[in-house]
Amino acid sequence: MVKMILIAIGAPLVAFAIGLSFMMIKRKIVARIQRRYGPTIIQPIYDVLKLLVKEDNISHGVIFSLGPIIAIAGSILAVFFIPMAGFSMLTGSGDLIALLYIMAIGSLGMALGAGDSANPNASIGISRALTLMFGYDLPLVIIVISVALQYHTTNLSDIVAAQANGNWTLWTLPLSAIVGFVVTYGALGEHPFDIVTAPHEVATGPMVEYGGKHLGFLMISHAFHIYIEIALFVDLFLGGASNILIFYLKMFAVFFIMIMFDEVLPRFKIDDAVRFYWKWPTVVALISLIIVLVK
Amino acid sequence: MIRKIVYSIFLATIVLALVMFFAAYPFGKNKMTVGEYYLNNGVAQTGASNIVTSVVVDYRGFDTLGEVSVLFGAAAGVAILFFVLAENRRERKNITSPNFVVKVGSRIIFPFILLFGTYIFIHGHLTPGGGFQGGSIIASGFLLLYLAYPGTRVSRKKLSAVEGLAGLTFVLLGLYGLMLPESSFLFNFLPKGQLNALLSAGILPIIYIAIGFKVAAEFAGIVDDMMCEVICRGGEK
Amino acid sequence: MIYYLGSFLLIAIGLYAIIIKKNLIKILIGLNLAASGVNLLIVSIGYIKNGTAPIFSKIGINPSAMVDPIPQALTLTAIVIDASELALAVAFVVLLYRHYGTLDIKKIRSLKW
Amino acid sequence: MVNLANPILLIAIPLLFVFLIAFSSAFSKSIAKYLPIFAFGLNVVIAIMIIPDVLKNGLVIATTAGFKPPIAIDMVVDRLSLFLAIIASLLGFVVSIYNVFYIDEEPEEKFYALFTLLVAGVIWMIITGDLFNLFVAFEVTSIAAFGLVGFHRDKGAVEAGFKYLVMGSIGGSFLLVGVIMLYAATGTLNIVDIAQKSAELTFQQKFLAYALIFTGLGIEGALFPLNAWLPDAHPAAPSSVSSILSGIMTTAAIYAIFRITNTIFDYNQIYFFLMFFALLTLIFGEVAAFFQKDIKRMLAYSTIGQTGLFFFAFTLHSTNGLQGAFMQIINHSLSKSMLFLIVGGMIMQVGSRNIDDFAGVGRKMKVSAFFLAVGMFSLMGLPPFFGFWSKLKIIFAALQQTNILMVASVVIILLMSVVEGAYFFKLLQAMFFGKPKQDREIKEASLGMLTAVVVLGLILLFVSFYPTPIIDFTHQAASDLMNKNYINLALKLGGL
Amino acid sequence: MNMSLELLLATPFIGGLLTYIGGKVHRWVRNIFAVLFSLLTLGEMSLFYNTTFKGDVWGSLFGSKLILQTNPITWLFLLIVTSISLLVIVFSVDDMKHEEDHIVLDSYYMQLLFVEGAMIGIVLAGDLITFFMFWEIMSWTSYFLIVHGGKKSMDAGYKYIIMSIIGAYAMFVAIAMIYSKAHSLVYPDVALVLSQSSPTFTIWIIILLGVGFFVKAAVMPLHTWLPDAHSEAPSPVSPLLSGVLIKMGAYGLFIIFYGLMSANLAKNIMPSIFSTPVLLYIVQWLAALSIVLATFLAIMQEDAKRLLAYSSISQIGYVVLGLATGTSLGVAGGLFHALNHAIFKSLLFLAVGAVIYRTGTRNLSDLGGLVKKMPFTFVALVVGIIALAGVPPLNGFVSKWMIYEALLQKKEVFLLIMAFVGSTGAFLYVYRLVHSIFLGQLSQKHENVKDVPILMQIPMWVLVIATVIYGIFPGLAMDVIVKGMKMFGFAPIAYNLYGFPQGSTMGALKVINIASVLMISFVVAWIFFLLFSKSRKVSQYDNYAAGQVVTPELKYNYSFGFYMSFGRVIKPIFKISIERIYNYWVDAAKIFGDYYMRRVYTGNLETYNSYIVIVVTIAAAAVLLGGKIW
Repeated sequence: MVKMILIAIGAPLVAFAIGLSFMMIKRKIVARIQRRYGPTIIQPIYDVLKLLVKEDNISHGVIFSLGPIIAIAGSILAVFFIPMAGFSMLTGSGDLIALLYIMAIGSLGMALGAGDSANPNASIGISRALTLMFGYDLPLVIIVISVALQYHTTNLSDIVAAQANGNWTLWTLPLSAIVGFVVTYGALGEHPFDIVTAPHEVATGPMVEYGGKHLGFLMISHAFHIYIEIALFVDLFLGGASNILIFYLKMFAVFFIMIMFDEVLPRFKIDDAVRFYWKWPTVVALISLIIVLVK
Repeated sequence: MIRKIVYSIFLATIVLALVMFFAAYPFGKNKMTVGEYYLNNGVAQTGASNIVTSVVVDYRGFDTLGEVSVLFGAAAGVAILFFVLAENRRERKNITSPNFVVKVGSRIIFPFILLFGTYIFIHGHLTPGGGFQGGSIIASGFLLLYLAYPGTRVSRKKLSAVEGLAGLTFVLLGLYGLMLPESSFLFNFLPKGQLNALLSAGILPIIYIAIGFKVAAEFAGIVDDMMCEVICRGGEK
Repeated sequence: MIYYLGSFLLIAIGLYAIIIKKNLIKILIGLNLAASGVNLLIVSIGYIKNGTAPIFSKIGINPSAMVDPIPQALTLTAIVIDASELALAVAFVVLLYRHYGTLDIKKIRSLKW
Repeated sequence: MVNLANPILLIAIPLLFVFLIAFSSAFSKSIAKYLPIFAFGLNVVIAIMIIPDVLKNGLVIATTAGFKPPIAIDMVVDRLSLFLAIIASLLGFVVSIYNVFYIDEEPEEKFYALFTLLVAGVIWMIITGDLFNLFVAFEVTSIAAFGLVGFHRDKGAVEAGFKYLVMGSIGGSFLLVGVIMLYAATGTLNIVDIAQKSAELTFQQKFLAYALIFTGLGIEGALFPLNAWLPDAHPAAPSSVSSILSGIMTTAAIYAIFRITNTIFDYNQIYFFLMFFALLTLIFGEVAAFFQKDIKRMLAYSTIGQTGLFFFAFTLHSTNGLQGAFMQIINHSLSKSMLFLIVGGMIMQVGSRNIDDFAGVGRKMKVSAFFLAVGMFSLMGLPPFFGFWSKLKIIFAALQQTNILMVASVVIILLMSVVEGAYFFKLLQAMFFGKPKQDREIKEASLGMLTAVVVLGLILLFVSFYPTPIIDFTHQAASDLMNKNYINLALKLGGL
Repeated sequence: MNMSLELLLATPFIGGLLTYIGGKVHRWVRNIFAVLFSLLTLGEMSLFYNTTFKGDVWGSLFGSKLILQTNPITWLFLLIVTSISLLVIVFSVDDMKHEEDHIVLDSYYMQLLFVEGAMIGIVLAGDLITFFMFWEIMSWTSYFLIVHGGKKSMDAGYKYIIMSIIGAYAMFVAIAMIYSKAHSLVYPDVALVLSQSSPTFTIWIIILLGVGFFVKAAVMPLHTWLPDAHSEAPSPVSPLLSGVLIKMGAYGLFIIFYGLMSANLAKNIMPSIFSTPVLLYIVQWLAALSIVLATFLAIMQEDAKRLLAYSSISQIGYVVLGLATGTSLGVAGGLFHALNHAIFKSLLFLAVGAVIYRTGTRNLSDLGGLVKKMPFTFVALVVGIIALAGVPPLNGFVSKWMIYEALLQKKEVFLLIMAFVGSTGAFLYVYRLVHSIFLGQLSQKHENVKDVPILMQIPMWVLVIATVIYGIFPGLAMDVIVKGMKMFGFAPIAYNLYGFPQGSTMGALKVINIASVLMISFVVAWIFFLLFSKSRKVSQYDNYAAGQVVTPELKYNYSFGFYMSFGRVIKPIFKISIERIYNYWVDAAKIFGDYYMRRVYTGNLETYNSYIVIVVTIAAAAVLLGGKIW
């Protein structure tokens, strides 16, 4: 019982910590790649704290304020359904398929809030975000199905367990893993799929009207988001981990490689992004799926 | 031209087929069944010496009722088609002046025509002829009258009454048969009388007389309508 | 036999007139020709070689020498029907002429499809 | 005492009234209006009184002139002809009521006389047992119809009347030739007697006679391609007449074909041959109806289509098919005459026959429009109306013979039903939900006209919701026809 | 008890008539009658919970008995029919007030009740005649409901009724074919005949019946009537159409697949793909295509009801997809989705109807910002779209999840992918809906809009509650479904009140956990949120606009062509329009027909006469040729 409560409180915190640490590392690494010095490593924490304690917060209405809250609530919910370092948590209450939907709750909640701002930039951003989501969802679904078929289960804990002893999905289904990696870019809105927030065009898109504690919450939610996407990738393809350190290392490895590609890529137009996802990743994922089926 | 040839061929085909059919029933060969019955029993059963009349009025009297109705329908139809509203009707007058010979001759002949027609339908059960023939003859008398005197008026009401009454006579005579024990329409309930006498053959002469009146009235009506179409259609074109 | 053929020819000629001729009056003539042909056919059917009219004008006439009375009765009916139809048809033609100003059948086609 | 349950009265009484109308018109014009009502009221009563006899014996024969059938003309009523006679009398009665309020054009007395004659002729065609008498009845009906079609005397009416007259006369001649050929072959004119005596003739010998009779009756019975007069004549006639023409006259001619085919020419090849006529009639009728702009013309084409349908059911040559045909006849007669009556009332109000002008009429003439919808639904065969039961029966019967031809026919029938639905719904939609075009004041039809409509409508609704007696009755009628009970019973009862 | 099936069937019809008569007295009499009778029907229906009657004979026709029956599956559909009808009638009371013509309104309520009765008849039917009869009654009564909506709705209704008739006649042929073999149309007899006939016969029967059901269920490519009909119908009628009427097609499919064909029959008479009989597999593909294509179409709509209508096509695709899987889980999912879709789609249509009621438009780009004016409607709509999008913990999720699991188990991965894609696409259009109507800029002309009257709110609340309850406690519905499916020979599936333990499914689901954790995290986040300083509410025009001054006159909201860029991606797909193909053929047929009419009925008497002569000539030629012409 106590353990349960501990997990219930601890898991989101750990997830937040991991996500935040990635945010910190990212800025530093990006700066180095761009031959800048970059901000101090704890700059994101400063940012979040500054935003949260701001005295003057602007709201466009109840729904506007609810947006960040639902975003965080949805993210926390998703955290519980992804096995973290040996803890299976709530995977018995919702499997991989459910998780795909649960992961959307946060984004949709935020979209709801952003839409209430009546700012066209926000609306355009949401339009793009949803379109992009539709884009990467197709390959994502295919690889998720491939993995589920590979292990004859949709229970994420079982999938992780089946990859014990280094028998990772990465080795058995390398094509799926590659696609999964590409999909993660889109899911995180990293280059080349950052047209959603594209600050130069739509002034950070959905977040354009957010400021103060609202924006702080959104940043927290983003930290969760990074954790969720990468943890899912690790669980699906890198065999999860039995302790938190290895789990972190695996996630870091994935994230590091992502950033390395990330900053050197240009930005896709939104329709090109969808076309891209529906072309090569989908084809490759289908090939992988057929391989699983034939096996 | 092609059309004409094609249809000629078509009609030839029909004729050929008819010929093929009637080849099995050559002309002039006896093939009566019911007819023979009539010839053998007609006199006894109807009392009319003219078997055709007994067939027309008695055995197949129902056909005749239909025939009368058809004629009535045609007369009514013509009346409908040539109907002119009273206010549009022009006064009848002699629009042409026929030859003097016609005028005088018709005056002389008219009564004889009537008489002859009457004779024809009264003796319908005895000699060739009957109600239709007699009626038509009488109507031709009216036609003559119209030719000679285009302004002649025949009272349509009276014509209508006559044809109605004649028709009623026919149907009522028929219906009376239903009240008899035989319960049969057009049953010949009157005494048959002596063969070849004027007062014989039961209801046959009565019906033929009725038919005669009716036909005469109807044809006269048709003629009148057609005259009217020429004469009394007024300002309307 | 000639009566049969004559009646068939009358029917055929009548039908030919009905189909080919354009004039309303001619069509009516065709109709009447065909009807006459039919009547002739009916009477011919009833004929028996050397038969007499089916009238017992004197007692003791042999019925077997008489022609069939039924076709004659039928003809009587048919003739009257034809006459009635003709009367009506003529009335129609008069009215048609008044409405259309022509007797050409090809021009009288305001009702179609 | 007089036995009132005598089929001959069904003809004699209307004829009596025909002449009575002619007679009375010499004295008073207004009496003529009401006489047809009495005539057909009596007819309905008599027809109903005949029912027990027919149910008991299966057949009632009435002689004329006191002689047995082959000698004299007889009237034969079996189940089939009885129900048609009842329908005809009923329609005559109802439409007579309607006429009183509908006809306002001179010469009225002629109209009433001809109208009564028309219905009398129709009944005559239905119950006669003699082939030449059938021809006479045919001519009575035709002549009356010619005059009535031309009743309005306008351009269209005259043209339609003339076309009808010419075609009808040709048909009459052909019919007569056919009858005479049979007479030449058998020496008798009674249908049953001919059936007996022509049994030894080969099919090929009889076929030409049959073809001529079929052509003659087919012209009146609206079979393609002999039906070209119908779409002209039905709309041109006054609506009450159209109602009789569409509702029962074509049906009576088809009935005559049924009867003659079944008794005298009962060969399988013929049915096969007839099926093509039926299907062509169906297709051309329904498709043509779809393109019509004139509401009455549309209904007239629809009559052709319906005729094709029940004629098709007849050509199936099975008890079920015949039952379907009879049910469809009941459905069509009631619905189509009701539709013509309603449309007549609407045309009076709208002042046009163009479908586009009927937009929004349904909202003004509610009762009329309601029954119009009922009638159309029944014709389309939508449940729970009677048309559904009949269409069900026909399709069932058709598919009992599982060959590709039947399936194709069924597909055609159903496709044509779709077409039918298309034009009926188009009209209904405009009528109920369209925006009225002109400002013309549209009132409900007069009470008398509505009475006629409502009577027919209620009968239709009644048989729709309680079809069992009709189904049983038609089943009996159909099996009578299939078993040749007409001949058998006539021989037994008539003592031929 | 035996009588009451007939009573249940008769109640709406009698009620309809009484309602019509009541309308002559007073409009409130009419309204109360309508509500009372639908309530009565619902009450009678509830008596049959968990009961089974086979064969309550109510008549006979042409030697076939007419039978009413009930079992849990029919109860499920009865529940859909009666409850949604009741809510729709309640909703109509206020919504249809604007119609001045009394007769129109009286007949409107009558038709509503008639449609309800017809649908009850379809569900209760125990033989194909009864089924078909009520099927047709449903078609034409619902047609009258559709055309109540004005000028445009007439074309829509016309298309609807014509397609319905075509579909119905396809069924008709099948029924007649069965009858000619069996002479009885009671379901068990039909099943017997199908199992004993040749495979070709059976397959034809299934295809013909299927076409009829596909039209009504609006499965592509027979869907073209639906977008027009559902969007042009009056607001209260749309939920009835989308929520209930198209489910009748699904019910029909269930009956032919599992009621008329015994479980192994389909497998025996045709080859299988992915252990699905070919025919069912094709059905699955059609359903999957419906899901994806209709989703794409829905994304591109500018009209709220049209959007929902396309979404209906897509969602009914899930139902059909589930029903066609043939496994317990899939069929249960399909049935459950039918129920769920009825609930949430009715909710959505009612909510949109409420918006139309207040604003008078359903054009998405004319609306916006209504959340401040119509909060209740907003909540209802949001709940509806969440359920529609299949996001946990609401009901749409559970049934979709079951269908996915079933497909995954059968390894029908391509179908599964399409189903998923449709679901993600649903995010797009549902967001579009809520965004364009309720979020964003409130236009000036809607300043005075109020929330809808209480009578219109009640149905929405009921549906909101149902959405939540069936979402969190799917076991409630599964009780009925699993029990009913047992009667059709399905293996039971493991379930509990809150979801599905891992066993018969590849994963486990416990919706209450998802819901509670979500609630807890929400509350925690909210509390956390409140800890920080309060926010200040600003006007909607207080916006970042890159220096532009935003004034009320400016149409500032981004709502027209919301997914235009996405539209460019899927443009190639829309080059093919099924409707255009249909129209092409209809036009061709019209021209063809007209062409021949003009050549046959020329108006020339000569021609007509020659027809007569030709007929006689043919006969004469036949005689001359010795009868060799045939």
